[in-house]
Amino acid sequence: MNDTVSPIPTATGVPKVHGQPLEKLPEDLYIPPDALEVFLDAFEGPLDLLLYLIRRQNLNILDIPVFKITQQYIQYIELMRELKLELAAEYLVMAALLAEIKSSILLPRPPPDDAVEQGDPRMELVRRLQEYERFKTAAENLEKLPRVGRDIFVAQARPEVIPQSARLPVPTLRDLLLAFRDAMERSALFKHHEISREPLSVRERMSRILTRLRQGPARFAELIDPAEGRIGVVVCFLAVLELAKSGMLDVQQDAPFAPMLLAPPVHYQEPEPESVDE
Amino acid sequence: MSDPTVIDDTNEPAPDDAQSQVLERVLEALLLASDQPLSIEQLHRLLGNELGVGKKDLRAALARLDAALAGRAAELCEVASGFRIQVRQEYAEWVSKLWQEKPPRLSRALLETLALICYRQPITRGEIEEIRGVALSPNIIRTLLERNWIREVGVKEVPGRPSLFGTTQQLLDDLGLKSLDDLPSLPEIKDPQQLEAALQRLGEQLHEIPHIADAPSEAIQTPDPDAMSPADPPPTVH
Amino acid sequence: MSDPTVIDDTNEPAPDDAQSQVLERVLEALLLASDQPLSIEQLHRLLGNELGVGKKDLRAALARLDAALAGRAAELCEVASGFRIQVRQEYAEWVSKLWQEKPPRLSRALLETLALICYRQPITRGEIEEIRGVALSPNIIRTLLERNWIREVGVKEVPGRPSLFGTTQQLLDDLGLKSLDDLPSLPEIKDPQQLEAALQRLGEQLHEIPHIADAPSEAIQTPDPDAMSPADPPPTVH
Repeated sequence: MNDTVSPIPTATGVPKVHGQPLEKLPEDLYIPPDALEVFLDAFEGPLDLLLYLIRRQNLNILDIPVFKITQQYIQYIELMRELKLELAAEYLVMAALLAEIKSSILLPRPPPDDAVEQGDPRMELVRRLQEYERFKTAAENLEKLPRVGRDIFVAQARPEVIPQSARLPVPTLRDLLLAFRDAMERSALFKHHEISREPLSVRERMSRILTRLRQGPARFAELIDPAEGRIGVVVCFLAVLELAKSGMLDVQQDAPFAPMLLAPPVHYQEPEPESVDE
Repeated sequence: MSDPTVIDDTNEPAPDDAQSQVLERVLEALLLASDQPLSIEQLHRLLGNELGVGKKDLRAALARLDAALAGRAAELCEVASGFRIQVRQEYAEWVSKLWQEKPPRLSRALLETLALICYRQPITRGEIEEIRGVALSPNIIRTLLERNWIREVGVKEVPGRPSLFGTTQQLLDDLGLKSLDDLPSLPEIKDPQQLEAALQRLGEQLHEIPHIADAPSEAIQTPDPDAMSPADPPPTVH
Repeated sequence: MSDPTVIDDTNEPAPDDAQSQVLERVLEALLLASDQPLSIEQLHRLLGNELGVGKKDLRAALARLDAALAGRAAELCEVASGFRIQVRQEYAEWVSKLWQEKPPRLSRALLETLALICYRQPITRGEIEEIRGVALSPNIIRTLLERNWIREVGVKEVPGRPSLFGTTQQLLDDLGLKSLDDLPSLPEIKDPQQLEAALQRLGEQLHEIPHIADAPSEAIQTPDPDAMSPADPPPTVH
């Protein structure tokens, strides 16, 4: 089972290992370099990576070729380090464990009974891999179950008039702000989210303008309430710019110097009487 | 249970019957699952091409659905923004008993959704789900709409044309706010200490309102010396 | 629309029929209006006295409701915390078109954590980390708690007293299951007895080292973590 090698495309640059350009990758390591980051990111940890290395060679966990797997595993780790991917400490711990197993194989074997009693590291690794694989499969099975909101839809209907006594309580401002903080904190951990810079009244005004435009196009002046003064004009203008930028509004001009009309984007076709609450 | 394509013999099944029955049921399914009323235009966008039906067919199918619901606890109803299925008013009392026993709570999910609509409006359901990282139960938008705290302010011109939601004056009134600008800004909210300070400020503003109302009568009165703290020197009266 | 107390003449209405039909419709109204599935116990608390019905009557009425819905787009369904009315599977495709933005996918980390809590509950965070071989992001537990899919069921009496997590009825409801037993069974460990034999084989690889080592020599470094820093020249084993 010789590892055949395949040339690395040069267009995307050559990764380096140990400071030396790595010109050839063993075939079972070959991944299009631009996909590498995504690929390595896809592992749920060292057990997952090991399992992948074993499975891709159609091997049974029970037949782990320790030397080969250790070698491949360490190559991956090196690659991750060279690409400056964030490497969880667990990956290094596993590398050390594999090294320990490898060296224990190189050393004279203790009698088999001792091996079990002393907690043979191979035994331990195989046990952990098997256990992890069970739950990995169980997770895949869970994902396949129908789920409310994705495959199951609950039928809902309510009376038109909701009895006053059964109305929802009003949240306190504190509840609302803490809920917002939690939601944003959680999302910050998922990804970077742009932070809104505009004053909130601009966002609110965006909502109001959209509601108004459902009745038909309007001139900018019609959107302004003179009572709000200059600040009102500025807020309104910012809201229009923001809406235009995000494609939620079209600015139309029928002829040169004609008044500019603000309207919902062209393929909008719901002329609804609307406005329940204003 | 029953196969929708099986047609009662007595009905003299024309080939179209099976198809129109499917349309009626698809409409029923959509209306039962939607968190907002659905307009003919929306229904046409969703079903028109795939089922090869026009708005007239949709209206006819809705009429059939209305008739089919005659014996049931819910009815089809047309409101300003479209059609919805609602529980008949004669059962409203029972429903209110249910809610008294188990009021629809202000769940975390509901609060977070409302907060996101406050701060990020106009926002789509999908954007809320993306930030929260979980799917939104249709009940939440429905409940917020019914409470008149949010409303649909438009649609986003992206595939699927999802609704954009914004807050209402009702929400400001219920929270005792004059404008959303009174709410603390994002950086303030992120820092727990600043948030406390901001809440305190808001609290004071809110409490000032009744004080101002009470103020005139009290303010004009000569302060009662007994009511003042002993440390204060009594005002001198000439 | 039609008065629900009017009964089709062909049915020869007995006096009880009207009452049991009312019960069936009240149940339908309650199930449609409730955010959560309703259990027989809850329904009995709500309706028992006022309608003079026992749990047996309720079960019978639910069975009638189930039959009455046979021709419709929704069906009665029993899940862990009670009964609910849901859109039939055959119309679910259409309904999912209502929300063009698909609900966010659950990450593998979240699903694996959930699987461990399902099958190994009560379980601590540390135990989950041990089996998965990686640290658990606090996010995952938080998201699962927020969805009300898991809850803290106690603490483990070991140093640090870590929380023990278990699943909720909400999880089963959301997966359309009546009990944990309805979950797909956990895959068995393959060939536990063969472990010993496998170990033996592992040991025998000792003699194969030269063959295995025919890969690029660079890769067969002594896997001492210290030796992995680029500065150190990789010692070779040969």
